Amino acid sequence: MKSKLIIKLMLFLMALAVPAFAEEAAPAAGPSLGLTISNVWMMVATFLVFIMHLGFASLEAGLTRSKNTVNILFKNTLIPAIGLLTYAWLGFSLMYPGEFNGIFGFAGFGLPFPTVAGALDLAYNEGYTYWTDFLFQGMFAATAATIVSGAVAERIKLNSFLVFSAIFVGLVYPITGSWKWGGGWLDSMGFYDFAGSTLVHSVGGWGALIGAIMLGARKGKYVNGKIKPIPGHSMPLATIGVFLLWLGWFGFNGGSVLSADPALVSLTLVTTCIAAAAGIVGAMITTWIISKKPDLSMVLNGCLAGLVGITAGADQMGLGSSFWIGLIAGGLVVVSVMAIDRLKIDDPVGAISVHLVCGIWGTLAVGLFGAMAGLKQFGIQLLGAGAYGITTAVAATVIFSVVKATMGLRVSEEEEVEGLDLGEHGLEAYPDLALRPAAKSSAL
Amino acid sequence: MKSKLIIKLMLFLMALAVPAFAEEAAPAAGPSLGLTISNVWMMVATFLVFIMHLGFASLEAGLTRSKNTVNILFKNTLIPAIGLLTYAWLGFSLMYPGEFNGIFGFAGFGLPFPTVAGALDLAYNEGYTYWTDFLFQGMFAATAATIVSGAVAERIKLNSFLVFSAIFVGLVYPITGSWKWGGGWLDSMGFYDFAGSTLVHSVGGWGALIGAIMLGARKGKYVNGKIKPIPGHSMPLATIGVFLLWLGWFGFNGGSVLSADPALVSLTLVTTCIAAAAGIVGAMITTWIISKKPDLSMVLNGCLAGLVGITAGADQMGLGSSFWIGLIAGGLVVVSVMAIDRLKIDDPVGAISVHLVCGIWGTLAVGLFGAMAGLKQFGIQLLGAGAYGITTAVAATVIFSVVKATMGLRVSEEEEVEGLDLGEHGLEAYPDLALRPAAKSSAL
Amino acid sequence: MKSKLIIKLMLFLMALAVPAFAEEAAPAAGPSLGLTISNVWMMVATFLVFIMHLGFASLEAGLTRSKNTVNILFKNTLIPAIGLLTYAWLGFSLMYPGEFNGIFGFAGFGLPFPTVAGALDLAYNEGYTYWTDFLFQGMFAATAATIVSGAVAERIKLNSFLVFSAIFVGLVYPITGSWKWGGGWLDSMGFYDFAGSTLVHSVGGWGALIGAIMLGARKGKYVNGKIKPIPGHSMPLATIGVFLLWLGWFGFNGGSVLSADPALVSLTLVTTCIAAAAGIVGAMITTWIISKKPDLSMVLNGCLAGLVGITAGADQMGLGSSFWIGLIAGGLVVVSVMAIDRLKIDDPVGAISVHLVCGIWGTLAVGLFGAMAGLKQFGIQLLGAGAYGITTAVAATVIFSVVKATMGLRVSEEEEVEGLDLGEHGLEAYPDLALRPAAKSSAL
Amino acid sequence: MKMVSAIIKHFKLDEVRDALNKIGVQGMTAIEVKGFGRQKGHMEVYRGVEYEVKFLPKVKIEVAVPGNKLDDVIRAIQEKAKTGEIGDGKIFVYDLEDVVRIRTGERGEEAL
Amino acid sequence: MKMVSAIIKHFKLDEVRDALNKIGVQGMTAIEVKGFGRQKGHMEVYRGVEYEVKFLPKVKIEVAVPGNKLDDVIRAIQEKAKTGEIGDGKIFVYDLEDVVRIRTGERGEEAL
Amino acid sequence: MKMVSAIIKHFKLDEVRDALNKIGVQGMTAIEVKGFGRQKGHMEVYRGVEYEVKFLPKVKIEVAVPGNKLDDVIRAIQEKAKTGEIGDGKIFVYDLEDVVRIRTGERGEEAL
Ligand SMILES: Nc1ncnc2c1ncn2[C@@H]1O[C@H](COP(=O)(O)OP(=O)(O)O)[C@@H](O)[C@H]1O
Ligand SMILES: Nc1ncnc2c1ncn2[C@@H]1O[C@H](COP(=O)(O)OP(=O)(O)O)[C@@H](O)[C@H]1O
Ligand SMILES: Nc1ncnc2c1ncn2[C@@H]1O[C@H](COP(=O)(O)OP(=O)(O)O)[C@@H](O)[C@H]1O
Repeated sequence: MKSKLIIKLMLFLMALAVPAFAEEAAPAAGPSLGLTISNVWMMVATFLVFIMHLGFASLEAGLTRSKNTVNILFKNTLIPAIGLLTYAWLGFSLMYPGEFNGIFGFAGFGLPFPTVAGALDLAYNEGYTYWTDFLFQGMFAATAATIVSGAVAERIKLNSFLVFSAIFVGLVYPITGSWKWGGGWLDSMGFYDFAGSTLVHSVGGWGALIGAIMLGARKGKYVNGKIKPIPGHSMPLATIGVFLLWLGWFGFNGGSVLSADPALVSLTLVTTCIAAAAGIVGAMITTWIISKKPDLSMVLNGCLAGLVGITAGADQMGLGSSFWIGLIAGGLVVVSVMAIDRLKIDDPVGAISVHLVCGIWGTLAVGLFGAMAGLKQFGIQLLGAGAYGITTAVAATVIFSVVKATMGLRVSEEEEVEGLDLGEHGLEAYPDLALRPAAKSSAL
Repeated sequence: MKSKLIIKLMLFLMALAVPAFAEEAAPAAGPSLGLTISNVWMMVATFLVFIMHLGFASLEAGLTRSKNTVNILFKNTLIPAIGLLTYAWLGFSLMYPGEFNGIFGFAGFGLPFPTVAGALDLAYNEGYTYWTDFLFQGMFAATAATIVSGAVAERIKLNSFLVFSAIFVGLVYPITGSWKWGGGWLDSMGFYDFAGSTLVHSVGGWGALIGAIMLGARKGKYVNGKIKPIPGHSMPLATIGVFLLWLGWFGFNGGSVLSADPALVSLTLVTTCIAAAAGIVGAMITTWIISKKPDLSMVLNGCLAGLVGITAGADQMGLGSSFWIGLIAGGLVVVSVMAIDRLKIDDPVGAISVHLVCGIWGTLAVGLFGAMAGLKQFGIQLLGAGAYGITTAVAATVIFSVVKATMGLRVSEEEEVEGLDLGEHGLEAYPDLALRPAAKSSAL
Repeated sequence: MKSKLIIKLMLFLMALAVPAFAEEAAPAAGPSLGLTISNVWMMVATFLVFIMHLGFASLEAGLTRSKNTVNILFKNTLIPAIGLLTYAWLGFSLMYPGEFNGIFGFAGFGLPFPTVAGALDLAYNEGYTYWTDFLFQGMFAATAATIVSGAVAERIKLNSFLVFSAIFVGLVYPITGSWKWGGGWLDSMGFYDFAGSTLVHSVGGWGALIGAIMLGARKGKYVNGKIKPIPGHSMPLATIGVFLLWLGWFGFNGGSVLSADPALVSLTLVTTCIAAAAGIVGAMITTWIISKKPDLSMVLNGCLAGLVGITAGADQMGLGSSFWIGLIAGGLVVVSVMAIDRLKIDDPVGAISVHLVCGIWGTLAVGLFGAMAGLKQFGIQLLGAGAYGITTAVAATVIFSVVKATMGLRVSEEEEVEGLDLGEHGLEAYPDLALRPAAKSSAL
Repeated sequence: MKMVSAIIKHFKLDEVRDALNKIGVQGMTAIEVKGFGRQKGHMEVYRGVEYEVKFLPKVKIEVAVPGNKLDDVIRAIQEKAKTGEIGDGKIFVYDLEDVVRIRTGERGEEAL
Repeated sequence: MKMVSAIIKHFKLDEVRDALNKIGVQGMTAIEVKGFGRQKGHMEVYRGVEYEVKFLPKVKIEVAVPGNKLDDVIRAIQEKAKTGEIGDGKIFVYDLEDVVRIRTGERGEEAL
Repeated sequence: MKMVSAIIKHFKLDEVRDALNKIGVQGMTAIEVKGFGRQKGHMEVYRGVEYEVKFLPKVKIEVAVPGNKLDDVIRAIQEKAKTGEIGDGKIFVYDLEDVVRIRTGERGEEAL
């Protein structure tokens, strides 16, 4: 329940409770106004996190080739669907099991929501209703799978990916998530991750890394030891994606306050935006220096890098700290993208650099900047990042291996050359528009 | 005024009224906090419904050929404009006439808004102001016309369509709407349609069906008794459209609660999302079985099918019911698209299947699932669906016939081959991008 | 502080203050409910203004050629980043300096936010927190630079534009802004500009005009005294842009109420939408009459024209006035685009017509329509529009001249022919899609 | 062997291909082109300025045929591609010195 | 009859077409192509990796002319398409055995 | 001089170009085409209806060569473009009467 926040919230909720008590004297007591406001805010945050799925779909489609676009859109439409359904059936009860041993707990299948006299218990949580809670958390859950999608794009089999995603969102994300947000062992140790630099982004990022390694590079990416760039097919689509993701982050971070507390939410929004802006500038400077030409795709990654970086401590930072966290994340992502490429790990959209590398950076930054900075906290952050890393990497390896052994992971070479759109879907993304030979060979 | 809800709202509003009364003791009484919160929520819902117009525009443009894209964007830009203006001048007063005979009432031209001492009467409705009410309802109204647009795309004359839309939104939608939401005869009978499976979607869908039949198929769609598919020109655009529509549905259904009641609104959002997710899965399974290849365009339709299906009873369902309603809608839409195609009714975007077929399904589902399920209710739902069907179909036939007789309905064959963009607008959608012969013939 | 509004707000905030006072009796006083609600609303408004940046990016990219798309997306990604950072460091303190001489004041570098006992002072402003205030205003600020971007597109050097933008957003916009919204001399005189027809749109528009003149026309635009149209490369992108801008305007105007006052905000939303709808219709009629074919790009401009037109008086107008202001703006923008073209001022997206011409129109309309109409007010509006015009034009001329003298303004002829995407970024917007010769010559 | 190259209207491509198939032609190559000729281009308007787009989209097909089939092929194309209106296009005939089938290395008429 | 096929730079197409019009050529066909030759391609950078795009966009025009106009046509194209810089392109001349106007069935020079 | 025109698969273009470079060919022109032949097209499904897309994307290269290089060029293309599967494409050889380099006005083999 993002429990560190609870102390801060207490004060706010107590104040809100005053009119709530007053109302109880009224003939037919309804929800308190404080709950009503916070619930509106949390619903808005939910919508914003929802639209991140369109952001991811657009970004991933934009940064890959048009012959695989239908496949990418298909995956990204299925992910929130599968994510929500498995989270409703399984995930939510795994992630927030209530009292548990700190490592694994389960509150039961379906949504065992608290009721009072046949209706939803509105005293369940002063900040929002159970339904709002579920939906907000459910939208979060699906993002972890989406992150993987980008790194394995253009070569993974559709059904294998869907199976992986269902298990990853249904089991891995919520169980590991319970360690911190569910009040588990890492939470008890003092590990801090405000909105998920580690719990969402690194977790997704580890899945991405393992997936990219196990699949191998796209045909034609590394030829005779040389890196051949495979440019994405639509920069406008990629840009739309990043703006929608930034928009969504208002809800991702702002909603993680879990109430409409004016000071806390608005501070979080400001740190989030400053980090995003600084990430853009950091990436621009870095790419301009390294490549001499400012690379749009890198700047877009830089924006996300700043956002991922600030996510762990968005409520703990001042403006200056947010700026530096974002700026460094922006530089880091550029260097990381190039390094990972040189390691011959093929990540078409830079998901590993954005979500894993900057997710770790953001988690550690909580120990370096802002209200919680300190050597001890830094150690705990390191431990937390490590614990998530090992667990998720192992889990992802196991799932991908089983899927590989049973259904296979990678499409046939012929299908890859021809494009997954025809191979998997029998449909083209742009049937009217002539494609350049470039879409098929790197020569033109 | 979606009057069935009023009982539930009472409790909520009474509670909110407590501070409102308290304030009246204050020197200069302003709006109550309860009104302020609900009004914020309703405004957010309005924005979400507004963005559905972009969703429809994108989806329709994406699922049709690039030579008609400008025309489609033009229509979809005009529809909200015309819709809002006619609704302000005429529609709102027809739909919510106050006390009336249950069949036809009219509160006067323009917006005769309630005032107290020269200012807007804030006691008008505890849930939102008159302005918010108008704008929310106005955004709804325009969607009915947009639905028609998709089915008649790629062959209808621009000005004929605009005239049809103005009459449809200005007269047909609000008059039939008054029967239920205005407190008319169907409302009195107990017909239930929470957010418009029938009042909005079926009404639009009937218009779509009549339009598609009266216009006839696009040239080249049915050749020698064989169906020739005419793929849409941009799957990313179609996908953006569907995600925006899902986003908009948070406001479409969530706003139909007509207050910020936390439990009711958040439940509605959850049922809405579960149905959308189930619709996606339902369509995926169905299309994968039937076509062996999972068809993205069908899955996109499946998402909308789930959303349309849940709309009539979004506040009456539990999670399980929402799941089944959505899943069935997702399967239904696939079968329906194929059946309608075999009937040689040419509906480029699947509007009839999504909005009419699933609108009826959703309306009937209120009698089959959830809190109101029962044979009697089922009968009433059937009656309501039938009453709307007959009325709208007749009205649409009359309007289309008059327009056909006076201005003509269909563009010339030459213009259709060449594309409406050049014919009607003298402008291309993508002047820079080379078009495949495919855009012109189905051979390549 | 948009001070004219303050009187109206008083009443509202006093009412909200009642529970706030009550809470102060509670053990640990938190924020008042009134503040919490208004703050939620203002945050939503901030998100909406944020998404306008994506709107501008899409519109500008859509109305220009594909060979310059990466460059345009790059600029439009950098603008909000640079805008937010400079506004945080400099602009906010310049625009809202507190007590000052009415012409120039400065509250200090960084964000000198008001605190009480180490935490943000929540009594700072009853309508929202300092953070929310900053972020809302910061999102506004960046729009002014974006407006310039459209007019100078397809030929300005990237780094020169970024330097211009930083100075324009960091100094010119906030200093001139302080004259009215900061409570400066024009505010004292009774000049009225609700949400920025002048302060944002005209200011941006003057920058656009000066930039377009100083750069000269794009190669191939005016050949032997004849105008050669250079169509934009993607109408869907342009349409997405306009819908997102309309969406954003709900926050731009609705947020400018600076509280969640239900009547005032909802009235503002209605006038905004009516004007947008009327702008669309006005432009459609005008372009249909003049060109015989209804031009989508003009209708899109018409929508924005209506929005810009209503912005100065969105809270002062009734429905009728909003309609006429929008309709006239829609007609005006079409005529203005054609006139400016005939003056051989090359404005690829119509920024000057939309933002400058309709910004002035909207400012003057406050003296012609609505609650404040009157000869004296008209005179003051004229004076205000003039004062902003002269100051901004001079400032823009100076900045552009210095930039030109030091770094140069325009890319080389070769780079312009080849496209700025390759020249400045070494990246193509659509590497997969074949480009028509049309993208390179006007012959095909 | 001859190479027959024809500029035709897009919507005639299906019919032409089928007709050629019927007379035993088993392969052809199609290319998207823009044609300028007696047929007028269309007027477009953009932001109040009218202009003529002079090149019209056409499709060009290239069919390599043995000399003895030349007349049949020309006749088939001419019949099927004809609408009788300006802009129907043209058929050009070249001499083809040699043909190689890449897959097998076959040459000459064998390779067609 | 001869077929003149020229690879030129895009922005020269207007001028070349007008010049050919002036000397009585009433039709031509344009095709979007990519050329590789002495002219260097441009370097692009994507995500930190530089690469050369070797094929450059060019436009190819095909003009069928009666033999006696051949020299005029070649001269017109060469003059108008020339910038003097590497990459201006080439003119190729083929023999054209026959031409058919699809609309009328006319053959040979009649059909041009 | 001869004009060698070859229809090949896209992903072979790089290799073919490099091979031609090695035997001294300094220029060529590539064109995006659609081919129809013995190779089956692919089936697509759209909204429940299956259909065959019969024309497959191919790339056509045109290389003008001096007569004495003809055999080398044909051999190079045939070797490099071959996969052994149906649809590898064809090489067509035409006689080229004249070539002009636009930049310099050079003619004939000089101009290649
Ligand atoms: N001399 C020519 N050389 C090459 N192509 C030509 C020539 N004349 C016409 N064409 C092609 O044939 C097409 C049709 O020619 P056009 O003169 O418009 O009609 P028609 O063939 O019916 O007289 C043109 O669009 C162009 O592509
Ligand atoms: N041998 C050739 N065969 C076919 N096309 C060629 C040949 N050589 C050059 N070209 C075409 O001519 C264009 C210009 O050639 P290039 O060598 O770059 O410049 P220039 O003609 O000025 O010497 C090339 O881009 C290519 O399309
Ligand atoms: N008679 C022909 N004329 C022109 N092009 C042809 C002809 N036959 C084949 N082609 C081209 O060659 C390509 C390959 O031919 P195909 O018959 O599929 O395989 P293969 O050459 O291996 O026998 C076709 O896609 C088409 O572009």
